[in-house]
Amino acid sequence: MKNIKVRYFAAYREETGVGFETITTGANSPAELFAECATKHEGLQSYSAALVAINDEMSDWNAALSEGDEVLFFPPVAGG
Amino acid sequence: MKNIKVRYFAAYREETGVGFETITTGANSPAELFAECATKHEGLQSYSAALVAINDEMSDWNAALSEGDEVLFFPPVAGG
Amino acid sequence: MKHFEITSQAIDPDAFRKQLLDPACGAYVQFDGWVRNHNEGQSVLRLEYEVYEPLAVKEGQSIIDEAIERFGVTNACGVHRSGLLELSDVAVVVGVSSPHRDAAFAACRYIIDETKARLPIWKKEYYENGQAEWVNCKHCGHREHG
Amino acid sequence: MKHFEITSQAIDPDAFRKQLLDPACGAYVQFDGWVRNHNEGQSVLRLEYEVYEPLAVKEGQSIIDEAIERFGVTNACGVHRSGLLELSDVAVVVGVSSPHRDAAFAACRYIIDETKARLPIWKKEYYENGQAEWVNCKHCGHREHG
Repeated sequence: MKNIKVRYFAAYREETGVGFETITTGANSPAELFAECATKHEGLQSYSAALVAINDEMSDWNAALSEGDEVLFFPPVAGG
Repeated sequence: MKNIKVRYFAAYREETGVGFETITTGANSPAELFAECATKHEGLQSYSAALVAINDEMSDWNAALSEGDEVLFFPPVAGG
Repeated sequence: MKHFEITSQAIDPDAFRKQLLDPACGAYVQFDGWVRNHNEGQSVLRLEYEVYEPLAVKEGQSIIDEAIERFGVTNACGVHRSGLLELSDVAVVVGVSSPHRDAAFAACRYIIDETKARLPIWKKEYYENGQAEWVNCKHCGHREHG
Repeated sequence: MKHFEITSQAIDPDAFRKQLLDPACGAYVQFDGWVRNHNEGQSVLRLEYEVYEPLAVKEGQSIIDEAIERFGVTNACGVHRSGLLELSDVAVVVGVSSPHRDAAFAACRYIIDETKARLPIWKKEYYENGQAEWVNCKHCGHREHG
């Protein structure tokens, strides 16, 4: 189990009702972590078209997570 | 024979040494008139890529000329 | 010169433009994004940009660098607002100077397109009917809106 | 609003831009043509625009009308200098506002391209070596230059 800091932005922050939380998790990737967060926060939907960053670097949904990482969940940006 | 006012611009004005002249001519079109002016002013070259206007309207080189018309010879514009 | 900035203050497009003046450049292209009074049939009263600034600045700078390299332009800059904006406020400005206009147009277009697609910036619109919505959420499977 | 003007006075791009502000428009694209310090390998010190104003204004207005009709933009304007200009002076400005940026970019590009191709405006460059030349005459068969 790892301690991971999670930050939610914009629509995700409003849907979860929190901007920041620390989670103790067995998730190995942002994708697994997002799925776990979605079971906890029912407003959180699929992450398709969303972006993820780890420790202020844009990341892949299947990247590895390490103890103490900060994971940023970005809903799709406004575009046009 | 018709009396035609002729105006030269930019390079044409410098090449002919005049900005304006009145010509009594048998020319039936701006093309014929330009050829006549080129025999008079040796600096005046081919009108390919040049533009012509009659009485402040853009014109075709083969348009008809009438007594008293003012013909404007425009060298090629600066472009790019 | 900072090439890409996020600001919570009103953007001055004229001051922005002046920092790009260059006697080696014959062409300057600027794009302004203005707050528009309508979107998808709704009357918009104002809007709010939420920006995650550390990554927005980093990614904005990457986009500027890409444009300079790809199109060979001389100078390029961008600035994007955060916070609450009113109608006709300037939301974003991109400027590019270059010896010739082909490259300046292409680079300016590239920067604004990439900026809108890649920066962690979210827009919430406030409507005349009292509702508010995170724009584009409707296209990504979210049913709930603030 | 006059849509196309010729002026012998310095152009103020910011005042120009403000006349195009419109709360229905989310996009604004502006092109500035600046006096560049070089051309085809020569150092340029200053330049002079000769303009035949009656036709330049008429043709400029036609180009603006064409762009509005063809691209469906909301507002478009252009202004071009006449007379003597120094390095970095603004020679021409074109601005287009529109609900969306696709049309604004396309219309702005169209207007500046057509302006440079169709308006009776001639540019004389003054070089560091003391010579002066009507630009582009070399491409049209003239051997003599002022």
